[in-house]
Amino acid sequence: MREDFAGTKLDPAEARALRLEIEEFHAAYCAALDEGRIADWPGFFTEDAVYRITGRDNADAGLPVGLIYCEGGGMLRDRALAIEKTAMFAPRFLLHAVSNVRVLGLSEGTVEAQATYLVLQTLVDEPTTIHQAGRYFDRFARVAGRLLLRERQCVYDTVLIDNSLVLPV
Amino acid sequence: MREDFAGTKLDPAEARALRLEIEEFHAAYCAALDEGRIADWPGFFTEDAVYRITGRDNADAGLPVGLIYCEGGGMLRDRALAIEKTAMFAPRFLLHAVSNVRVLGLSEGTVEAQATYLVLQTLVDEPTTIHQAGRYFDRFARVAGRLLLRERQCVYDTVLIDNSLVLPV
Amino acid sequence: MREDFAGTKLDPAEARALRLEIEEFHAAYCAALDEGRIADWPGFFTEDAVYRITGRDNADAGLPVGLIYCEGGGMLRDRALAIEKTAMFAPRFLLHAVSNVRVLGLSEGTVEAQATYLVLQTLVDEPTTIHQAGRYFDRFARVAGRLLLRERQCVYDTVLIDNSLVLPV
Amino acid sequence: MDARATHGSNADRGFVWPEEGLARFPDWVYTSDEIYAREVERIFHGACWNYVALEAEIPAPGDFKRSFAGPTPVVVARGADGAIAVFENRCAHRGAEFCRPYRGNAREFVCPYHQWTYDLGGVLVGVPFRRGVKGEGGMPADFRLEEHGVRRLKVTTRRGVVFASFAPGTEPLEDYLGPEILADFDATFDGRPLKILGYYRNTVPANWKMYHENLKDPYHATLLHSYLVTFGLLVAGNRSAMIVDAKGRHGTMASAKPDTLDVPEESRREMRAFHDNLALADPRILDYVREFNSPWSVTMQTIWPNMIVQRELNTLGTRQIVPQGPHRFAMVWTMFGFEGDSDEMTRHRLRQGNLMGPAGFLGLEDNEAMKFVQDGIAKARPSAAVIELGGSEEGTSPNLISEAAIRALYRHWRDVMGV
Amino acid sequence: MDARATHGSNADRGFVWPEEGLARFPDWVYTSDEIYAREVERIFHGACWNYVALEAEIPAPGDFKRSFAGPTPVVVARGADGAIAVFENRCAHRGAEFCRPYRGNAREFVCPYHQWTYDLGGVLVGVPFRRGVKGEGGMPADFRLEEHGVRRLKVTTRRGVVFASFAPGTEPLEDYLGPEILADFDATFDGRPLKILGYYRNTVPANWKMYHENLKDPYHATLLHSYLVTFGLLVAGNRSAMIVDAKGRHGTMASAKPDTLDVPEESRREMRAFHDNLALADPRILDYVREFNSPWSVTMQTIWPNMIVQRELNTLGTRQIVPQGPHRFAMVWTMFGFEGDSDEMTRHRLRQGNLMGPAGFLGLEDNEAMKFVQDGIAKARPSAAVIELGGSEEGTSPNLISEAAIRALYRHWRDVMGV
Amino acid sequence: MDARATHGSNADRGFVWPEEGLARFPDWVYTSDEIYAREVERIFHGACWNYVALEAEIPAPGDFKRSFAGPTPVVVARGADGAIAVFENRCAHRGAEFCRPYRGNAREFVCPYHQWTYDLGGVLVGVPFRRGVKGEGGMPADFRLEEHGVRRLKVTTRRGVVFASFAPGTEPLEDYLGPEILADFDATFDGRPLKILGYYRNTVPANWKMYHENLKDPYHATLLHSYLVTFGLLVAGNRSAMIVDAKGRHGTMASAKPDTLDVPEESRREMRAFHDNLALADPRILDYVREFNSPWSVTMQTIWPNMIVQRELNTLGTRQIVPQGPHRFAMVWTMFGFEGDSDEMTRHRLRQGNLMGPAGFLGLEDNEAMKFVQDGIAKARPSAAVIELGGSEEGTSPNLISEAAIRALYRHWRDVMGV
Ligand code: FES
Ligand code: FES
Ligand code: FES
Ligand SMILES: [Fe+3]
Ligand SMILES: [Fe+3]
Ligand SMILES: [Fe+3]
Repeated sequence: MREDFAGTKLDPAEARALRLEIEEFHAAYCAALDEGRIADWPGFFTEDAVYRITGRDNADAGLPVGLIYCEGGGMLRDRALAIEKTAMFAPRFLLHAVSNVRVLGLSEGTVEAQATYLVLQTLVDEPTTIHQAGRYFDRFARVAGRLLLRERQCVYDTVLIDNSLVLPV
Repeated sequence: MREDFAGTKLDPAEARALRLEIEEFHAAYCAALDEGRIADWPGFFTEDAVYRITGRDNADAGLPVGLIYCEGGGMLRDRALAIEKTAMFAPRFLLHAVSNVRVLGLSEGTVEAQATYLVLQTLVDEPTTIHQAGRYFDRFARVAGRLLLRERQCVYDTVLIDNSLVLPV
Repeated sequence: MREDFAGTKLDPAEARALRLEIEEFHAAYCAALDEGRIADWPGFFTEDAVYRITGRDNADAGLPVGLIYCEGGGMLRDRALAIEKTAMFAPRFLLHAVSNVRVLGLSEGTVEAQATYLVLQTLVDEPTTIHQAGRYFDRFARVAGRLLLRERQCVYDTVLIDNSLVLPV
Repeated sequence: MDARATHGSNADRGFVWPEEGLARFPDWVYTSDEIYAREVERIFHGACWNYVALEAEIPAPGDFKRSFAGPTPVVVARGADGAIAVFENRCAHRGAEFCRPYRGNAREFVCPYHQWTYDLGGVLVGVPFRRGVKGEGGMPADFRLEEHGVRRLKVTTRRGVVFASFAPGTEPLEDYLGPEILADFDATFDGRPLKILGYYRNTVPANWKMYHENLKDPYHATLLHSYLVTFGLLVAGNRSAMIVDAKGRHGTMASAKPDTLDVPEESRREMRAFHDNLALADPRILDYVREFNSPWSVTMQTIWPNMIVQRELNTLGTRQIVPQGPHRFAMVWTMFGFEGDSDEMTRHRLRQGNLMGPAGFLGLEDNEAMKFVQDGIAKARPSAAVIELGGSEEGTSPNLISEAAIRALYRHWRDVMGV
Repeated sequence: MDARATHGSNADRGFVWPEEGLARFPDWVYTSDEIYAREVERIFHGACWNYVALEAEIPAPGDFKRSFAGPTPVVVARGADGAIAVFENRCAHRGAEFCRPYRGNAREFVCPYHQWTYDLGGVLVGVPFRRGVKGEGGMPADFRLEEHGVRRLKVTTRRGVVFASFAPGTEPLEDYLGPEILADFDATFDGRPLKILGYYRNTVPANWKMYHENLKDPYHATLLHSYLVTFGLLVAGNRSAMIVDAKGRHGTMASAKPDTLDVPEESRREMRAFHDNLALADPRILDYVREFNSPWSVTMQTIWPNMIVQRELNTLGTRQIVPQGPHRFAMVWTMFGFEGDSDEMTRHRLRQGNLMGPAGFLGLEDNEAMKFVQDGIAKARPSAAVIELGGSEEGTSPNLISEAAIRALYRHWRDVMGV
Repeated sequence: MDARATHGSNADRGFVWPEEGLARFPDWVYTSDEIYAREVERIFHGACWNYVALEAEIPAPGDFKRSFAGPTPVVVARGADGAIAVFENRCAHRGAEFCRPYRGNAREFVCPYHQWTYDLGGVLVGVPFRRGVKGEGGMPADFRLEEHGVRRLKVTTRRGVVFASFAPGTEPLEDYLGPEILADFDATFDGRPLKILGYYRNTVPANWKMYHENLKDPYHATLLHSYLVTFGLLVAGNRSAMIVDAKGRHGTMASAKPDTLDVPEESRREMRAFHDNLALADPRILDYVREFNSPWSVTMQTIWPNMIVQRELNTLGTRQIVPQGPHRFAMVWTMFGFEGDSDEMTRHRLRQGNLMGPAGFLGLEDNEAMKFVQDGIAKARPSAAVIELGGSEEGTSPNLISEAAIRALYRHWRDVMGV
């Protein structure tokens, strides 16, 4: 179980540097969502990226459906467009908090990493709720010196969603 | 949007070192509050510090009111004094959890940083609740080698407060 | 109160390196629990380890009882065995999120550290709840180059437990 | 809920219908605990077919899933002989909800509390120490296992869809649905074996009937769903229909994707939702692969009291309504394709899935809108909804600008509920 | 809430007042769902003026805010002509709460569900496809937009404060408040244009009437609020008054800041709250800048049924009570200064703001104390509060050690409630 | 809760017992708000002894703890004279729950709202400004402090265990418990001074009576608790007994740890729970240090209505049931050893503590099982539990495979409840 400790086959120093860089990535990514800069969101992905949000029940059963399912930058941008221009939903405040970042390894030039996330939602005149708790299963590529998501699988424990999920995770 | 990734105009290595130092600051700051060492709290600020807690609705509208509003060390110490000596409130356990620390830049010798915080409150014979979720907007100064808050704006999403907020955030 | 800032008597660089290593330990430890690898859990402890979960009410009053109380690797393994083989409980998803890691010092070759944890529980067809919020009070030993827990005291604020706690924290 | 919930006369209870008749729906239809208790008794536990599963979810002997018939937890299991049984998820001994996981495979069901054991049909086959120990204790000599199984529901299936009823006398499903509804039901479930793609689950903080109203309300689709309109999937004036069965319980909202985006000026004027000059970077999501023998590219069927059949272009699914009191219901979405779909066809269905579900471009808007309605009626002074679109016509409507299907549903509902 | 909530005789319901009369308040006053339903019907929806806004919040045509009249969501909007309208936040069609943000500016209100459109006065001005499409569907020919606007409330304003009533016959505000209350109301709202400084919002897990009692209870101020006493802002024996209107509904708790901290030995003995030798590091928070034409440095006004006017030295605000059942209410605080305040004066008001609000030195104590009371009465054996301070006197009281104002309020309340 | 909760006849309320008598328990026993309200009135607030504390928790004068008598918050305090008083945690003035911390030491209790002051016996000893200020205000001349203390409960103690009753006429504890129960009670509380080891607190989402049933149900222990069986602590056929008092209220589930693990083949067959080839790495948890004058190594006593005495080998504790409506109760566990225990003996008790509590190998299973039962009965069609193990015998049972003790309890309960 040694690898469970370092959580990686990488040289520990390299793994740590990557972990710290990924933490900075998460902080910037969440800030874009929490500040409502949804148009910036597709920019955190490579053009060939796959993005999916699905329940842990589906993930455990190997079922492919996605609450949100995007193949490539076009679909990511279309999701952002719909949220900004066409979608009707009540005003709300959102916060995304990320912890427990783990770098699991390097394969074909992409970094595999995981993290735990919380989505905290506050509707007008309602309390703050844990709208979704889950884990990121990420694959990062380095493009022009910085990390971008080539794949993000958001697997949520909160199988029973409270009404709707209006922003990506 | 590049700056959204590094989240700073600083040299990345310097930014990372500051981020790690600020994380240690947050951990110590929260420990003081969570352990009830309220008298230590003003010591995390410079003597000319401004401290404010306000709702995201006020912050977004540019309204100046503060749930707590302190100008300078005297008001910070008076707040601590009142909590210790005069305030009547039910016993409770509090935990402050900080994540998503971002260093945004350096200006006039102060470090600008943000973070996401959760305040978890537990009253006697009641469940633990998310009492407040929000973000810190901080400006740090370096005094005698260590960071102190010159300004802390706590902007909370939890606009509808559950009864009362007895400790600073 | 200076030590409150560095949170340690260690050389700051050494303290930071330890803090980062401990964060990686927590991430691996939580992943084992969240992925249901309960059999791996005892491997995070030394053979002479003490493990206890207790309420902050007991801890504050110096009362020794433990919700879970293990002396040594045998009891840790027996707990894991019972969970896997004999215990009856409803299926659930669990997430453990750790933040606010503090390294407090080095004494007799063990590292003293603290952290804040959240246990998020999701039962079938029920919402995600904060099942437990608390703090770790840890003592780590270095064995064969990696950190293991010689002592973990989990002190929870969530004194009023929702029905049952089925996994260790 | 208290026993008294269903006592007392309507007048005593304040359940007086407005004199305007079906042009008005009073708030208590959506907010009363007593009305809800009566709905459970007379509708979900009455002579109705509750949708409980797709056969493809439990293909093999011993496969089972947790499900609900109305608010009531049930187990749907396939026996060794391949037959499907539906029974209450409630132990006959002391009442434990013994089946806890979403789904699985078992040889039998063992209640964890005292290990009473049921076969895959819910028949009690074992009571530990039934004869006691050393001849002492145990069940009475006249205790018959066969008299103490969990309560079984009447089961029927059609084209791989499983329904259950608490009432032995419930009419055959084909009669229950009627020919108008069967036609489009069979068009979607066209005989190809289903392939489960996955699930969504969500709650909606609104009365369960609003979900039926939403899908018997073609008017909203052209107005709430800017996405549909902006990208040309649906505009008032499309070839479309709102089809209702003879009793007014069920419905099919049907439309045909126009070959070209051409919104008549008349409609543009009416629709604030319409945005010019917006285009999708990846329009594959709007592709319609003609795979059904139907004039419609979209059919949304509401099957009373707890099922929706979604055929939205090529993204397919069933939805199960699980009422949780007057103010909330849960929704279980089962998304599927067909065995033999190519990888690309499966991926097409998944991409198109972004339209529906609690994060879907359309789905999230309906959920938000229903919350708005419940918020509005729960705290206001007593009032009533105004249901006058299409005048007083009831039932099938030739056009989208009518509430005839909703009125038809409530004529039936009032009849069953006695209000 | 169920229709039956207000049925049945008081005796049947167990609503029997103790024989001691107003010296006792029974628990059910604070805990009964039925009493609450009756309060909403007879008080908040009755012939009362509900505080809904300050004009300074919506200075320009098209400005609006979400608000509440009792528990009922309303919209307060300023029309093109500058007139203010208040109407239910409930669409006339199917009831959606259509206005969702805290505040904003709009030309009209469009309900998201089917885009029925209302002008800034709540008048229905548009129903999409009202005439149908291609002559089919749509509303009946005799459907009149003007008959289907959202329900408007009667509106009145004074000195920039906006009130609304569901009852057309509600007496003029000046008569409603009465001269005693008007005097201090006008002293605070002295004609200078208001400048909004911001908002606090919180819930209190207690019956909404306790907030009125708290501010009709000068006794508690000298005992609960150690901060006031310790730092000399208020001591029993201060120049002060508890003023009540003729009907007993409204009140003004007034006091004058003493020029010197001088607590008479008699009072010290009584007040455990008193701490010697405590001093503030930054006493600016206690400064009183004389800006009002009033003998009082502090006036806290309770304006029945849902408003508090706070003039605590120089920190000013209104508070709106939003009842949410017998056991909980929300409180919306609107803090303000005046146009033309210097930056330093504004900062002084902000610094002094630490006294009030849900984190204020005084405000948090009141909220905690009210929770304690609801906790105490909700789970105990049936009992009654003892309200005997000041004997049986009712109404305005010359001194702080009296519950006369509380008794006066409940004489009125019992009369309206018929208990 | 509304006053009406206890009105109306049983038939009107739907409280009709099945004709099978005590062989069936209908759902409303566990789910009705009205039945719950009646239980509070007739049982917890009636002629019963509620367990409230151990003397060892409050050894010194001035020591106090927050506790509950049924659902009602009380304070248990030791006076200067060493006497223990129990009184409602509700201020006589306006009802504040004035005592907030789990426990502490005080000279007197001061209500924070207006500082009415009570001595350690709950007697009102101070009302600030009772005579007013400068002769104005204050309480009426005829106000007697002694008439306005908080309500005191009748108190009795035995072997360091403190009980309280709201009914002055409650029979002496020894008569209340009866000789069968007293015997094992005294075996556990054998005169050695107790040493508090700590507390667990948890809620259980089930009706409070299910906890009594669970511990009057030896049948479940051999089936639910695989740990017990697998590691040989209990097997059907062990020397054991289910002892019930004459009235059927209280019970003792007793067993003797077998000297060797030897599960008769007959039992193995019945028990799915049984796992061969499992062994503990650290079997110290199963050690039994003989320290009690009793033939039993385990006695679990249910003392009506709110106490459990746990003597599980050497891990000892009391449990207090705090009902919170029909669907939930809280459980407060007080774990103890004895003064003079060696460090190793204390550590042995702590290690063995892993068996019980909300994370205990046995304790968590009981809590999970009770949730399953409430889940099962709350949403199903009306039904009834089948209570036929041991036929129709009631009361003490010679063997583990009987529900005689549960039937005896419900004969008593029906009598008190009048259903
Ligand atoms: S409750 Fe199911 S076996 Fe007893
Ligand atoms: S509900 Fe408002 S337009 Fe239909
Ligand atoms: S409520 Fe306790 S002193 Fe007034
Ligand atoms: Fe829709
Ligand atoms: Fe006050
Ligand atoms: Fe048990």
